[in-house]
Amino acid sequence: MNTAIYGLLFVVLAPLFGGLLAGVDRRVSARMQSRIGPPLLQPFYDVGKLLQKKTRQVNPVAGPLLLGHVIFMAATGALLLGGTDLIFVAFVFALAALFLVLAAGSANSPYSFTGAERELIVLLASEPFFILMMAGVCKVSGVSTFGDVLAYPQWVAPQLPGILIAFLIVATIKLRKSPFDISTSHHPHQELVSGLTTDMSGRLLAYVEVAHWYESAILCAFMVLLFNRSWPIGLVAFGVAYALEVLVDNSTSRAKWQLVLRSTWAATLVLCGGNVLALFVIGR
Amino acid sequence: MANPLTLPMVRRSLRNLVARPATRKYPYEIRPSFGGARGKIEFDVTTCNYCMLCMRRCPAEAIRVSREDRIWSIEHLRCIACNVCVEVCSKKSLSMSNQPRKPQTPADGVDGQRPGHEEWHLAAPDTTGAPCPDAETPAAKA
Amino acid sequence: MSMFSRSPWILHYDGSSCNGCDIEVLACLTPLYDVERFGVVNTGNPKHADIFLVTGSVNERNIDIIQNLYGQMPDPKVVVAVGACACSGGIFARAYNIQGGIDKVIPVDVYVPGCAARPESIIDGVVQGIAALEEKRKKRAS
Amino acid sequence: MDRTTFLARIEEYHMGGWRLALINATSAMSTEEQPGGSFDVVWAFVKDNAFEYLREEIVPGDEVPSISASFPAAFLYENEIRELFGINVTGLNVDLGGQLYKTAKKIPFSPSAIRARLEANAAAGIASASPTPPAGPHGAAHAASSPAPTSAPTAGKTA
Amino acid sequence: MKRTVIPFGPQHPVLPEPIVLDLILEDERVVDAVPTIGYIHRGLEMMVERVEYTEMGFVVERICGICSFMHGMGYCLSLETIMNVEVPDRAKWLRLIWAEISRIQSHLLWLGLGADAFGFENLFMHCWRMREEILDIFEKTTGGRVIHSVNRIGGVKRDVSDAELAAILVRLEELGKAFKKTASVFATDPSIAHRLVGVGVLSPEDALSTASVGPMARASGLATDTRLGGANLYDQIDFQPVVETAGDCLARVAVRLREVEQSIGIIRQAIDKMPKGEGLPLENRPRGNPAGEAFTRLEQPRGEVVYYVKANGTKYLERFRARTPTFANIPAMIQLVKGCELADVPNIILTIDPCISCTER
Repeated sequence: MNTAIYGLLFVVLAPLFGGLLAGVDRRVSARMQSRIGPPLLQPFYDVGKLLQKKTRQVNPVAGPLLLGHVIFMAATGALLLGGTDLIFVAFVFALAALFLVLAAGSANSPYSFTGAERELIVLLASEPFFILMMAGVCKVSGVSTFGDVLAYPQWVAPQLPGILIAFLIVATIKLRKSPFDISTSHHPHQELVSGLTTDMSGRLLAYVEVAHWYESAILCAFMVLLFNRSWPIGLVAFGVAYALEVLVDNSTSRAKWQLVLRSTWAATLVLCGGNVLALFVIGR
Repeated sequence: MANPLTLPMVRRSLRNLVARPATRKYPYEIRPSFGGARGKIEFDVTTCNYCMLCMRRCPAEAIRVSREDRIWSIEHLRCIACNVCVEVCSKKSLSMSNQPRKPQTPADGVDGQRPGHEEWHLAAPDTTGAPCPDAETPAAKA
Repeated sequence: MSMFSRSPWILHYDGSSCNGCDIEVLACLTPLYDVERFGVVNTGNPKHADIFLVTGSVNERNIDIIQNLYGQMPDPKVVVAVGACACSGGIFARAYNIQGGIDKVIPVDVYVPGCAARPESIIDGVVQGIAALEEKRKKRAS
Repeated sequence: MDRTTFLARIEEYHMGGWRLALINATSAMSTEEQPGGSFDVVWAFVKDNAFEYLREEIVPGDEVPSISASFPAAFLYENEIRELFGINVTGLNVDLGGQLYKTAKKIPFSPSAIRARLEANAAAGIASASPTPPAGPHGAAHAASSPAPTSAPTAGKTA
Repeated sequence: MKRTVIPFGPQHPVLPEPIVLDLILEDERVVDAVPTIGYIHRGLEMMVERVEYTEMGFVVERICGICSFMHGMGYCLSLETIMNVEVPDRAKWLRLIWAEISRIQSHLLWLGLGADAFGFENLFMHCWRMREEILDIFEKTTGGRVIHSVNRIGGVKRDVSDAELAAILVRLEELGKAFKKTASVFATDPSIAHRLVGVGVLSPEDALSTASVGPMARASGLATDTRLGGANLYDQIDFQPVVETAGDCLARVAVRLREVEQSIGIIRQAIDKMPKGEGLPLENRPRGNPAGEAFTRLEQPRGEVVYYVKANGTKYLERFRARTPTFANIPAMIQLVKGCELADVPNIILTIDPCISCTER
């Protein structure tokens, strides 16, 4: 039962990884803006404080839904490393994100509601990508679990160039980076105040933060999946991708939702669809 | 016109990443203030002749002078540091310090006064006065 | 030192200020002062905030808004009044539509004097606000 | 005021390509002819570097026609003088219904409100302008520096 | 079609100041906007009842902390006109220099806020860092960072030595070089173009009918600039108003970008032309009380401002009125917001460079 232990390890270690990553991100962003920036462990301080703060429940469902959001995010990673079918993992990942949309949509603030609508739009834009990515990985390797893909003796990445490029674009959405941070943003100076999280306070906001740490860790695991033969190379690839995201975040303005939808769909359809289609045509 | 592939800010972001941050590490690093900077009003009770001109000219009505009670008081939280009282004072009892006043908490209010209230009085009309014992002394606050 | 003193998120509201203090509050976020060093984030959302920075005085129309924003902030929370107007009404205390300082409608924990308050003073005020926040947390915990 | 000639003169400015610069009211305190006080209203226009204004004396209760047919942007000024001075402006294109400033005291700039404030100040011993305006110098200065209320549009000063 | 009402303000992170626009949305498109102001209304015009005319300048200065210098100057100019005071030459030149420096300050501030509104945090930081240089100059020469309190009726209170002026010019020219690079970001960045080009287009006809002033009108092709009237020594300065023709949000940004460089040029000419020397007269203080009235027009960073002062021979003025540029630009803003998308609302509101405390006084 080796794989179950990996799953458990993910549940415990992923928040540490994600939180630290967020800390590095904030510091590097600050340096790019010629500031010093917060301490490295700032995200942990923030979440620690939020957990101690009084929570204002706007309605009875938001709390359970956000708890569901965290649990399903953790479950996505656990199932991935625990050896579940990759396509199934992609669906659970989508489900986890849906919990957040439902929680934000259940609040009666117009900002939160519009944020939820926008999140739904970007979810529709990004989810097909993950399913196509999993389909591509399965097609190339012929196996369908995380462990088996890692054990597959050949690199899968060279056969999936379109998916690698699209990954960068979709990760911008998932990591909530400018230009695609339309539903919420870490720099809350936008027309929707804090978008999705406008109505969440205290513990609930901490859930969203922790779920986001899981999300970063899951994306990292996906990168490792694509660079299947050596996990250090996968980690480095994720690091490079993340650094690019931070750089772009600091060098662009926020796009409008139409452009987000258009560019992610274009990336998914043309790059991923084309890539997977090519695999089937060549593989035949 | 804008070329979608050029992101002119990328270069600046990268350059900032390696350059020294512009941040001045206040409160660990304090820049000496410029000579003429207007901070807070300082009062010298020994030279004041209670002419009340500062009170009359203060646009914020922060200064109160009472000839009968021999009280000169200022609400620092109301003062707008416009420098008018310093300009009109014929006895040069008032001066403008370059340093702003430190933030106050409600507990800083002395004798039931609002925080930031400072007053001086002379015990008798002809004594060359020291600050009243219960009033906060400017030295202790600065 | 608890998490509270390391992660004070601020909410800024402009009561009826002249903008002077507002832009100085914003200047605190910019490279030269960079309050994010202390974990400060300008949230713009009362539900996320710990410290309520109010600039400008209270007029008839914004009483409800200030009370509302204060009410929406989850406990523990502190209020920092920035600038002469927020502390006491300042020069506008006698304008017909002005009621006075912020303490007329919500309890104020720290008063930052100045017209306009300098970024250094605002940082000092926030640091004092953090101390007040810590006290309130302890009171809540016990 | 004569409504038709006033609006015709405003329309002349519109046709001449002038830009609305300002509509301003001043409360004049009560005099013997106008015990309730009066308003001195100025409509000012700018074209290139020229600055001209029309001036009317309005008695409380007088109807002042809106100029929004010629100058749509006038609505903000007109709502303002209605709300702060209580001048009865009719025919606005955008009626904000007294919700623009929503001051604590209604119509704070009207002669009676100013008088009430000044009298309260005097009673409280606070130095402020006198509740009764000085008749002599005030009238003289007014006539010397500004055209008579019904005169033709005059070029004002640009400073 | 689902209709939602989004209350934009009074507390909103995009706007540091409270103005309320009740936006009526159909999905993400704005169909109507209802403005409500009054959250910052102090009634400072009526403070003439209690503040003597000599001190009223300090109240007027605090109409707005961004164009504070120009407000104080406008008030003093009005009373100087009424009281027939001849201001010493050097004081006039110093006023002009300070006025242009505050134009640079205001534009840098606005460019940062504008960048923040479309989600470009890094650019916001850049602009505000440059602005700190200007604030240093202000603090050194006037004693205050944002509220200067140097204007007095009849002149100015402080002198700036010739050496200091030369040093300021050097600093400004260095700033101008750094600014050119930042300006090129605004002009060439495709993600900025995506947010600003073709957004909130104001035609020249609409600019006139909505009575827009300042950069708002100049971005729509109207060459209006109060400085062209030549008052306050501008007749001795060689400059052309900055005009753009596109009328969209990017054009309004471009006007302000070019005006920063123009102002540095004006300051250079002014330092060149002003009378040199130590101890020149700065203040010609009037005696007695004012009687009469004056309209004063000035070109503030946000556009034309009109002051009206009426004095009745006592030490209290009868009426003071400031028609500020934002007040004049609000009708155009409301017109532009109708029909745009929710994501464009912050850009449109900010490109008029709103100053709500000016508007409501």
